Amino acid sequence: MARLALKRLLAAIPTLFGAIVVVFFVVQLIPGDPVRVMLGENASAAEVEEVRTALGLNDPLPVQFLRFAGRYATGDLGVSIFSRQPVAGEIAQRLAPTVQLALGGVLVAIVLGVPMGVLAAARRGTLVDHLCLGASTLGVTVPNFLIGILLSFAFASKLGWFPTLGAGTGGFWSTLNALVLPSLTLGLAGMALVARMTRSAMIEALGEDYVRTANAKGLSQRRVVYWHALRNAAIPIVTIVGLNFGHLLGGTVVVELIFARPGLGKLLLDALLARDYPVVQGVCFLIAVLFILVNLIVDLLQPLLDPRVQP
Amino acid sequence: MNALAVLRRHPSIAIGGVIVLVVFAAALLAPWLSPHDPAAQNLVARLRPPGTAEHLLGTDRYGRDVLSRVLYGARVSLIVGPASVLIASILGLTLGLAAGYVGRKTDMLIGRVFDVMLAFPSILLALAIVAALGPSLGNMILAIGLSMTPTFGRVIRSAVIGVRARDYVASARALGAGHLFTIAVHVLPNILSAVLVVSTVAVASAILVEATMSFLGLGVPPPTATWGSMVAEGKGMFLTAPWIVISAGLPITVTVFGFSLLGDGIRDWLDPRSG
Amino acid sequence: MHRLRQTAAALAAIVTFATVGTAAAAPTPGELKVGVVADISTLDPQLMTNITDASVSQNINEGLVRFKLGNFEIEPLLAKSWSVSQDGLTWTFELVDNATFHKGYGPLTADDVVFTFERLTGDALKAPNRRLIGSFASISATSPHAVEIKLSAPDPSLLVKLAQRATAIVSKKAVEEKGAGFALDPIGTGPYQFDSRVTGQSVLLVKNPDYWGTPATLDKVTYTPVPDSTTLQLAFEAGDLDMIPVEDSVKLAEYEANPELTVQAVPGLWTRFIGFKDTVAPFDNPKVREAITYAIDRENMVDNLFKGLSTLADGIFAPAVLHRTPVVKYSYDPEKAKALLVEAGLADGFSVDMMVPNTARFIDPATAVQADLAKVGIKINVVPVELNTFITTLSSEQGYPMYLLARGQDPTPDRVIGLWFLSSSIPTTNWARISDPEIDAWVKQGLSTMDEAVRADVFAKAQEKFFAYNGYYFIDHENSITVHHNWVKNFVNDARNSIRIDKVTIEP
Amino acid sequence: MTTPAPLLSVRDLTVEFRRDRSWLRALHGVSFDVFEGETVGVVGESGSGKSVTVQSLMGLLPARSSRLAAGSAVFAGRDILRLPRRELRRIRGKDIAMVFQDPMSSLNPVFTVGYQIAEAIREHNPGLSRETLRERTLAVLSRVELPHPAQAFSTFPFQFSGGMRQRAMIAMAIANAPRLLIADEPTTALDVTIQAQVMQVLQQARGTGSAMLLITHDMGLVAEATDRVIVMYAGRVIETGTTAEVFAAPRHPYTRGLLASRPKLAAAGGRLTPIPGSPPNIASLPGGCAFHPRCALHERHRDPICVDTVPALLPREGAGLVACHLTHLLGSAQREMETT
Repeated sequence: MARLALKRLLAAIPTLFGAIVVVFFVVQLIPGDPVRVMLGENASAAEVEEVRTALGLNDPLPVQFLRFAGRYATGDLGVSIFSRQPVAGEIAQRLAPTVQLALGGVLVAIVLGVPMGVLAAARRGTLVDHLCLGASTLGVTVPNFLIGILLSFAFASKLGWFPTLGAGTGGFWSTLNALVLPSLTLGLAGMALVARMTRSAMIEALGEDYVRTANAKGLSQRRVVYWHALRNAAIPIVTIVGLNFGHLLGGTVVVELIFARPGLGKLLLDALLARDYPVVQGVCFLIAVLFILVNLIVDLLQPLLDPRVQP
Repeated sequence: MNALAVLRRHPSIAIGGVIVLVVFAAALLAPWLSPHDPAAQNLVARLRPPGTAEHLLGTDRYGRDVLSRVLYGARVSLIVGPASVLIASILGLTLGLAAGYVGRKTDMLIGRVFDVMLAFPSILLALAIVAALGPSLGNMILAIGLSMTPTFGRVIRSAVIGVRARDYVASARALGAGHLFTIAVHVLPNILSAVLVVSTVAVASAILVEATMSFLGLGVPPPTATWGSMVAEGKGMFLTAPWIVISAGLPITVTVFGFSLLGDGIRDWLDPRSG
Repeated sequence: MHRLRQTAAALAAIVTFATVGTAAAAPTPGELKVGVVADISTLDPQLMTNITDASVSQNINEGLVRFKLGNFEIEPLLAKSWSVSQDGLTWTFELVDNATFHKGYGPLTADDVVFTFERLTGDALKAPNRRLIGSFASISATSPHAVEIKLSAPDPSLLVKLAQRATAIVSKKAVEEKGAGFALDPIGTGPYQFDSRVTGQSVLLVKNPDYWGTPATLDKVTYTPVPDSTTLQLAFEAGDLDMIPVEDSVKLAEYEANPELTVQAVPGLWTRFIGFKDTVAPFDNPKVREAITYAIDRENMVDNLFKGLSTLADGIFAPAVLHRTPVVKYSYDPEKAKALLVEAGLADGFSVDMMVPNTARFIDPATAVQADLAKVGIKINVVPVELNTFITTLSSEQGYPMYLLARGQDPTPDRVIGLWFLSSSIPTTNWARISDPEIDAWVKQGLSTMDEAVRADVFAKAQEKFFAYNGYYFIDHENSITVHHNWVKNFVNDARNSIRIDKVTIEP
Repeated sequence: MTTPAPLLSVRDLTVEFRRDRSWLRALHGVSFDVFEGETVGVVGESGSGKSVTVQSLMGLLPARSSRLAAGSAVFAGRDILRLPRRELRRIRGKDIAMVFQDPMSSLNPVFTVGYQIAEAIREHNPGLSRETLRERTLAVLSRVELPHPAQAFSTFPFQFSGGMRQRAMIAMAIANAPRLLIADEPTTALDVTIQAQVMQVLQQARGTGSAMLLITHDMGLVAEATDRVIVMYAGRVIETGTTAEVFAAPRHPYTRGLLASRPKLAAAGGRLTPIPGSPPNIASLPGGCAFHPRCALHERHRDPICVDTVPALLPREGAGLVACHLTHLLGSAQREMETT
């Protein structure tokens, strides 16, 4: 197992390096100057140039890149041009809410998606099947910011069951409480994907001979479907959820905006709009690491789920 | 099996098809169907609620007729969706085919490229393109197309690997068929169903991405009416003028629902086993 | 069916335990909850550039002087009195002798003042607003509670500069001890002291128990950033926030009609305008610029689209700016506009791109202008550009032939008039490329004399002539608007939307 | 001595499958008995309804696309076709157990062999401790002569060969000492050398007293392993009898054709004599006796009765039954076949 993890990590280094290099240059390509934004429309050219030189932004690009690569090699993500705080600190404070949200979203997607998929597969072709498919498709068709507004409007503002904003005041319960609506918003789209994936995987599994054997052994319907069949269907489901984790991260930007949650998505968006290069590079670096970690986890899960796959 | 029988056996093709056709019709006939010029402003008649004969779906913050804008909005969504999917499928097809068919080094290389693109949040990629080239319909399509390419590429790559392992491909090669011939005759038709399914779902998500981009303020420039920008504009005043968001959000949902049903139906029809 | 019952039970569980979490959002006496549009990025006064940081920091770090509550007259603060030499080059400030820094960082002394100003201009900090006190020659502590500033040239707006955020006094001991950490654990002499911050969630200030001045009227102040306007409104209406800014005319009308809420709108230090690059066709022809001024129905736009959000611009500078004259007059006459276009040889109009930052604040007026100009044959396509790209390109040599923007101003015109009117500021901040020796002379004179009467006269002439060029079409001054629940007492809004909470109390 | 009551007696079993809107009949009133300790072979080409018969007995047919049109199956005094699901489950895997055709896919790939067998035991013997379960599983594994049972307990199906997996399936089936063991083409998917071993294990492992129903299209297997045989064609039983009788003197042209199509050692090099045509599609069954289009007798005699009336199952010489209008015209088995 460890050997596989090591092998995968080594293979991931080029991807990581590729991602950082791409990010460094793409951000520079976008016109706009962070110092000009910082000083606003009333700053004279001289003022802007002075601060740019002080921050080293006027050095030739290759020099800036070498300094950037050198710093990353030692694990130093640099300092934000705006807040002058170390980027690693800014990210660390926002990492927890985003990861909580992402996990919440995945949880919702699985808790709602899997049963729906199983139900649709078990009653394939009936009204229940079409209903489940229809409902799950709804998850992917309604824009998530619309779902977010409606949920926040109904459950938070009007009914007051949940806080209208923020990521909770620190305690476990209040954090969880503040996670419900955002996770639902993020999870609904994921639910559609998981439901459809579960349905087709389950249909395939239920058609297999070992299901007939399980029935012939006299096992209960629930045990046959939820244990023998689902256990096999879990293999493709886990892979799909893993693959789409990156896509899910994209969704957090919008959800964090609607529920005023601090998060990587919002930090990245603001940093990009303000051209705060170090922060953009830092966040992208972290997202790439998260992406690689998730892929690694999916790969490590494979042998556990499917004995035929030897590490 | 004649067309009617196909529709009867696969109702989702029928329903999905009808929805998509209706939306296409609305887009096509927009000039004749819409009561007002979608860009005509009337600041005095600003934010009128729906239900009046003059403005069936009410007016927006500039006093423009919401119904007309929804009809014209269909045009953009029906251009953005398929066009960006076209880009994604062409790029995805070439890269996916190369990776899946050639295998070994190319597969590794292209696999890495996909990884980097997937590791790169698609929002950032789209943002970079729009910020660099300016927000126009074309750039929006390019941005969405590029951000969906890795997904297409991956699906096609796995489909190609699946097909390539089949005996009929090996036998074709054994009979001396060239690579291009084998790909064209044997590989392509068999991965078509996978491409088709991904495309219909991708059209659905492309329309949503356009809406999200507009929501984040990077959408198609005014006064062009797009469903996404209408929802984005209306969202800020959701509490006082919910009809704007709903009249634009509903068509997005219906269209995307139509495309998904169509995709499901076609996949069931083409590849019953996976249904 | 069995499965459905299971999922229903799970959902019910989530909902029930959720209700435990939320207390009814009633106000808590002594605690003010302020909604703001963006999270703070730093609380180090010398590094600050945005409004949110400033509104929090003003309660923590104090300057030598400050503006009176609700207007821009100067009143003493850490400097109890001051005097300036005949030639206007030497200022001496007498400091209060009982001010102490928070959290036991000792008394305020002249050394702290000197340290603060040297820190602002020093190279180590690379402070963005370092040129604010560009006119300083030297600063020294003449006694433990007295400071002398020598200028290289007379600076009529020095006191206004000393009331800004960048010149707020910090504790030398605290800065040297905390280094970069100071920015998120500021130490000042203000009525409130920094308590804690949860990134993107809240900044909490608590009452400074041993404040040297009149004690703070609240125990706790929480600033909560809510970037999404709908969420901000939802939170406010649910009572989770006591006070929020208002940017939407429909919401404004709703809040004004609500007896339980109080709206305070004050013309802000902003002017929104359409700008032309006068050195490029067709805008190099004054008749074309003049034609445009007749073709735009400003009243309709401000009365309807921005009802209550802004006041018609009657001057280049906002009403609250010193020596500002009401020079802006337009009349809406589309026929005259068409006639002028004919005279300019553009009988059948023309089409042009208008660049606009991609936020509603600028897209709204642009869309309205687009419709008005279309009626006289001028076809505008509005090109929203991401803000950063917009400002960088606008202030470059290339610039934009036509664009829409707003200019922020200070209580005194000095800084902005120099950037806007002087030919030496082309192209970075003199976007219309107006180069007029007479205007240059008037402005330079106004900036260098201490005689306010002379300054008023020359600035008036400069504004008069500058307006006549029609390099800009001035639309409105956006109001600084805040709405709060009635349980928030004696809050006073001001033109800079600085959210002063000097006398605020909560009485549910 | 009075003949003992049959362990299983199936009467007029009629099953229909749904295709789109219409229902197609797959079994047309199948009746037969199985006695304690007896091995009964059920023979017929694929599509003759052999598997459908046994699967409907076990209630394994897809619920929504198949239905029991008529008939009963009394097993140990109860009609198992009309038992509620919960009751039927108590019998499945305990009193009646099945071994399926393809061992490669009949075991769940993600669970170990030992686990799947133990599961079968635990299902019908709740409350057994883990050790007892393990012991009984190991015992049953050794009865099917699987090498190193302890090791086999924790190996996964894909690590076994086809033969070993079929042995595991047999072990699972006999784990609860069923009174009736149904083997649905147990050797078809295996190569010849393994087939003999598996059959030998099947015979020996099932122990005395329990009955076996062996479904196959391998006449050789029927000859060696069964006491009685039932021949099915197009969803009907067309001939039954003791294996010896039927093999010696088949009274139905189809049975005769089946026996004739077997390769015989003696006549090495001779051409095989296949039955012309192919089994009918249940959607378009020929009228009367479903075999008539391929029947040599009908070919010669052209008697209309074969075309318009379904032959009833009547006693034949010896102890069996036969359903053929012209059985009396059938000469002695050997001579008749050589000439046609």
